[in-house]
Amino acid sequence: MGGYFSDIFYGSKSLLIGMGITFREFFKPTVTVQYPYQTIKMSARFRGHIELIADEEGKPKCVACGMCQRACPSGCISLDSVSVDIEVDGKVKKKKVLSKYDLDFTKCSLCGQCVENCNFGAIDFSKEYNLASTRKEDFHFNLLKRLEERNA
Amino acid sequence: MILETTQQALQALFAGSVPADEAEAGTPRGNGVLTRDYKTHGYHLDAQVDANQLLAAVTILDEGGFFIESITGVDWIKENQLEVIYDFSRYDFDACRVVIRTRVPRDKPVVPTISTIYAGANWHERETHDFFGIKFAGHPHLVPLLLPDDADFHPLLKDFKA
Amino acid sequence: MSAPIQLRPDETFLLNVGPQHPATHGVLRVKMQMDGEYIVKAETVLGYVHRMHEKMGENRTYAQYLPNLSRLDYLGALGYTHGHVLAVERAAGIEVPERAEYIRAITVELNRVASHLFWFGAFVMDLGGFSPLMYAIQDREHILDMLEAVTGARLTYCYYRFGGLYNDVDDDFIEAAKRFIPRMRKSLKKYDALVSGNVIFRNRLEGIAPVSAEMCRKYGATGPVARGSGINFDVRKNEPYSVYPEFEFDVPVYHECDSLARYKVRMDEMEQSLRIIEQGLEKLPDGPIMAEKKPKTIKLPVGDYYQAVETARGSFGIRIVSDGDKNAYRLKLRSPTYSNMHLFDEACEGMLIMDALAFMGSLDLVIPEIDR
Amino acid sequence: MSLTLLNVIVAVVIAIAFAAANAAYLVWAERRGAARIQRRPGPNINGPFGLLQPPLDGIKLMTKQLMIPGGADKILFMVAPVLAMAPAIMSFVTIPFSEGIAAHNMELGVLVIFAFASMGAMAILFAGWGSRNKYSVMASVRAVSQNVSYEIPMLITAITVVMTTGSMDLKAISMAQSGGFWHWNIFPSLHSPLMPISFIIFFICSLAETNRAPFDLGEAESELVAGFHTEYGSMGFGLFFMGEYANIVIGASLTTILFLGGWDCPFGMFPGVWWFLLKIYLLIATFIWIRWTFPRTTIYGLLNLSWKILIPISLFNLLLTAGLLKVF
Repeated sequence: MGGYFSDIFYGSKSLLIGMGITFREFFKPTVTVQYPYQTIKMSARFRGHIELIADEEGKPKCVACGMCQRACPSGCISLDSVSVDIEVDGKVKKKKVLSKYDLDFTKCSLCGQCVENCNFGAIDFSKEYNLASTRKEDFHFNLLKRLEERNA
Repeated sequence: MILETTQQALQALFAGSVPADEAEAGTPRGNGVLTRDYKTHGYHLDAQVDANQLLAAVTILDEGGFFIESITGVDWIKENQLEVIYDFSRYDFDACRVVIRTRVPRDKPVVPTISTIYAGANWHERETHDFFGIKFAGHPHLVPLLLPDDADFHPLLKDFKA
Repeated sequence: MSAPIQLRPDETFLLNVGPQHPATHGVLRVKMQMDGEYIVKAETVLGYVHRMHEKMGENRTYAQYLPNLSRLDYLGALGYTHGHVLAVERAAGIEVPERAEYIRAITVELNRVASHLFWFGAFVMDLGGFSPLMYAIQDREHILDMLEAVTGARLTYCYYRFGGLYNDVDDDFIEAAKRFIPRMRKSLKKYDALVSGNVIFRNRLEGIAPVSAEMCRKYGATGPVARGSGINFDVRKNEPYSVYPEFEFDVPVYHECDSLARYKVRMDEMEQSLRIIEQGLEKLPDGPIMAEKKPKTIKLPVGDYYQAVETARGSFGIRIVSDGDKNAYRLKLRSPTYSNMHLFDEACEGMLIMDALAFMGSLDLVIPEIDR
Repeated sequence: MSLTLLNVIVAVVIAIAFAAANAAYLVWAERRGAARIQRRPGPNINGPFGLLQPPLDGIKLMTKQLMIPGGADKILFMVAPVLAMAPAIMSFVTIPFSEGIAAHNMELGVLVIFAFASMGAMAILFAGWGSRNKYSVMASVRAVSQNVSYEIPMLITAITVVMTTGSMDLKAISMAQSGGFWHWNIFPSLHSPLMPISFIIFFICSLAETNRAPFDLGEAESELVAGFHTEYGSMGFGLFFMGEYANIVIGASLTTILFLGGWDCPFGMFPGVWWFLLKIYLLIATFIWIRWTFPRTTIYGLLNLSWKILIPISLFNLLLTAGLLKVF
């Protein structure tokens, strides 16, 4: 019989403790970010989709060696290059120039193998995260075009 | 301690013969018990048994208080064999991981079920059946588990083409 | 797929829990034969999110397989990638710098706390209490922020590399982690008062769904499920790997075997993980974070290799069978919840459906990890 | 005669409006309150403080198609939501909000409200059975057994109050407590020293009667999907929702009248409808607060609570009160 009443007593006490906690939480400030109206800054190492890095002249640093393409687990990078004649110190030299750099972001798992395997520091993660679309094509990025747009 | 007793018990199945390590011999190893270097391989005992010795070997481990980690298969297509690998381990601090393997011909892949000894083998065997088509004789419910119900293919076979 | 509903003479009926059901936390389906609210027989149907990660392991190089591991268990991804890198390093004989191992241990433990926090919230939500989930998510958010600043991702990390790490941690991370520990301890006290002590909560779990130690052994249950059944088994202690022998921590074990014991194990584990993080931050040595001697393309010697690690859900094992190529010949993932979930069919017989679903919650299921 | 009829019609219209407005804005209050407890803002986009959310939700519900599951019992399926809402509105008619504000005062007001309240169980049973869904049936059976077992202690405590007052007229019960909070029934008196416990029992029972957490076994969204209204969409669901909140208001009103002095001011002056509303909304706030704090009980925990704790204690209280009334 004593157990009966002590059960009721301790049970009710535990319920009141719980209510006390939620009561205190009620008066604490909110912790949420009102997303479309407020945004937070992405951390420096945030991995968005990859982006080509430009050299001082605004040309891509990329030499089209294809290391990133080979390293990618999902095969989402495809690049192409053309040979162009350029004049260096009065001599005409053939040089590989990047002509196409497409990223299929639908397949990308953001593992970072491409960035890690690039010996020229030519690609890096962007900080973009506002990517939403109902069409697949919106995630096929032409990175060369994006670089030009950024330069402009 | 448990390592030695288990090794002796398993060794008794082979009348004391010790097989050559396949990595050294360059050929598929024969049945028998090998001790492995834990540091590089991650397990202590490696016993290859014949399919009909399997239940005896697993019973030894059951009586030794081992728990079942997993069951899986490997398709050795060059040797035209399928291997079934059983992993066992222990809950106590006497760390001893035992691997039991058995090889069956590819065209007749049948091994006895151990779900009668370890109830937990049920799903593992179903999964291995899904992926390799290995039949576990006596299994109570050998229908696809992870693959669709109507799956008639075995994706982890080396000659599987999607 | 399932047989049409037929009312048996004994008047049981078939109840389809899942694939879309609020309590299964993912696409898991359990066919339950019910007698009123009592379960007569249950059969779990898996495979709704099966992606054949093991076949991918045969087609990708070891490095390319790294992102796959974090897709197994999206709540405690780092533990799984840790298993993979350890297995390859063990086989290839790569020596990992001490600093890298310390950072791995710290991040894995942070991830474990995050995973347990989310489980805690979701479990209480299974029992009908919604607010603890929100409190748990707030604390988890701090961990995710920290891990994001280091790894660049919030859930599906790809941070560890063979021989070390993708990048080093900075002082901000160490500061944030140091600030986090006392805050988390305070929160744990709050959870204790709000949930663990609550009479309704205890009545729902105490003595419910007993899983005996023998049953755990037969099914190969590991992790908190085994430890809630009185089995003192933690891969970090039983088969020490990484730098865990250097840390002082306890393995919480409860002998009640019920849902409450499994709950308590996880709550205590969070405290132990905080202890490990604390010690790790204190002892964190300077030095490189990448092995100096490391082949460009990793090819493992012929043989098969096994590595077990203790993830948030139990003992995760990875078996690599190598034929000397740069891809694995066979790669097997031993997922802990697969074995833990297997218990459910047998254990839930004769249980009320609401107890069974609470039991399911106490198993801490992550379906992609079961289905792989 | 015609004036009385008109009176009743006006009263019913006002009751419906009051119930609907209450349901709508209690949802808003509940969502805001829950959000604050969980440290989020809650609905705050539509209108100031999100105050336009309830009418917009209403429009959304009304414009949706009412789906009837194949093989469902159409009549039961359609009747159930109406049956959930109608008794709640009917009960409003008898509740005196103040000395002069009551649609139709009845001498047996307590009895009428309990009679209507037990119809709620029928609505849930109809909904569960009619939707041809196993989850719904299980939930409705649970909810009915819950309602039945909680009606008993609730009635017994109500009878205790009725005995001390000597009337079943809600207005008379309320009037008997006027003149300062020390006259309220919640405080122990010579005739019934266990009144505070009665109040708690009554409060718990009204939580259970309205199927609110932690007694929301009829809904049990993490086990039985959404319980008896799993298959309802559109305004069918809307009516259940309104019925639930109307029942909460009635539960709070009844608690206020029986135990908290009705429209009486705690200091014995200026009694009025505002005091009544303040009291019921405070009680409803407690309902909300409890809901967002506790997990759900089990069905056996719930029945144990009723049969092993609430009923014995309330019976003991009834006997004690009866004895003391006889002695003094």
